[in-house]
Amino acid sequence: MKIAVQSEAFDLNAEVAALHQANPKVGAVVSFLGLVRDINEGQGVSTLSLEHYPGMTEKALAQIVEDARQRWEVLDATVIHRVGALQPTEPIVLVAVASGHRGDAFVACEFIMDYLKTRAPFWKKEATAEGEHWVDARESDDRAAARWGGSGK
Amino acid sequence: MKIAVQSEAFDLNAEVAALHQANPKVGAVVSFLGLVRDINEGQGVSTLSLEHYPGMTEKALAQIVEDARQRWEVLDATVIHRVGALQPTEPIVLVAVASGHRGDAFVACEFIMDYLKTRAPFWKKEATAEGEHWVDARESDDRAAARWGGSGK
Amino acid sequence: MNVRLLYFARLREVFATGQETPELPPGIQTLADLLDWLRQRGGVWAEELAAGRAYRVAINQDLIEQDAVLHENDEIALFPPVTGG
Amino acid sequence: MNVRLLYFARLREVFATGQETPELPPGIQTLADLLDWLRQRGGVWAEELAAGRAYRVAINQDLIEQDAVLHENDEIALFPPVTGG
Repeated sequence: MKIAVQSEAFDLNAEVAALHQANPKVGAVVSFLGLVRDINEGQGVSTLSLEHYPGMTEKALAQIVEDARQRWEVLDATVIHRVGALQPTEPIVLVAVASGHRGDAFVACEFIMDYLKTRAPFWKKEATAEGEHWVDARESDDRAAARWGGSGK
Repeated sequence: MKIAVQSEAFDLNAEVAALHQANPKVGAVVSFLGLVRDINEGQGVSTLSLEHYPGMTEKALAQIVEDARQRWEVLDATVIHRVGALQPTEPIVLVAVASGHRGDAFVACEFIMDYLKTRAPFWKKEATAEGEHWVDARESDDRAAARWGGSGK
Repeated sequence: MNVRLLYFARLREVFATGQETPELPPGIQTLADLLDWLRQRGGVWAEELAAGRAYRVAINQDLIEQDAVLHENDEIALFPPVTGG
Repeated sequence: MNVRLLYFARLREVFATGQETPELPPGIQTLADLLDWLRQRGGVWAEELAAGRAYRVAINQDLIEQDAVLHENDEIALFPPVTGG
């Protein structure tokens, strides 16, 4: 299991290879890559700044991955979340799950993302030509997490 | 949309980057990587040979991707399936889906994989020290495809 | 009517051929007729295409789930359930 | 009792501080007591921590969903609903 919070970009090839190359029991790797969207629809370049709670972040992510392992066959998993300043089209987050079978890999990866969205202490601030603002949490993320049976808060 | 049937390996980084780098509306890319498992549990090295139906394969994959686009927000998608001889831990198939939101990317990627497993004309033959045999289709794959509402055959 | 028949994977091996382009007798109009005609060859043909055996049929590269009328120059493929991915 | 209070993101900005290490008055034993004590500061404290406002609490880096007894040297963090990923 690899959990990382970092400002640098990551190498998807290397991360996915690390999950399966040494383990011939891995039949499926499902990866989620989250990217900075240009939510201004071209009205000036926006920069996203990601703040986090050092220490708790890693602990929360490790707990989410452990929860996934309790529910499904997870042979290995990697979660990397970037912090600091990010531009549109840049990767923010990678969640990759290796399993023997695709069903487990898909569901565990989506579960980890849904919980990360509602339980991992990261906050986004957007800067545009008009100024800065903190991004609001979305009800849809609470609903996505709640369907797994947890509180999702 | 990119559909490819090839014997060569593919570059996950390049394929995923092609789905999102030029389009700032993409907020999520979900990728499925299918790998050759060592189903002999170490009892001699096995080689997998993949046969396909040239022409129909590409047509079937394109139709599956089109079906996914009709159901969910799919901004772009790539399906690459390898044929020929493959060793354990080698990638067989990549399905990657780009969307604005993660829910659509996850569900469309899984849908494409489930349909590929039951509708795209590929066949696996396994060679071990004991000889060769065609891999049997699995009931679980039919059930996985059937839950999307199609026949899955 | 002339059609092109293709066989893949295990069926290709068992039938010992990957394709043929038979001229079908006049009475053969549908896929069901064609399958009956192939079964009448006996041996592995009767065995592999027997009722209840798992095989798939594509006509002009589309999977076919029920009977269909055949047309001149159709490409008809018979193969085992697929196992890719 | 001495505790460490941390504030993140919008709350850090509104409270104009990222952390403090107050000595709590003797009557403050639970998280609910602590939040009341903070609200009594008035202004942005009363406003942001009012009933019905959306904020989250972590004690010693675990999210807390209900009241809890506090202990010496606890690390208590207040922050807005998270927006990572």
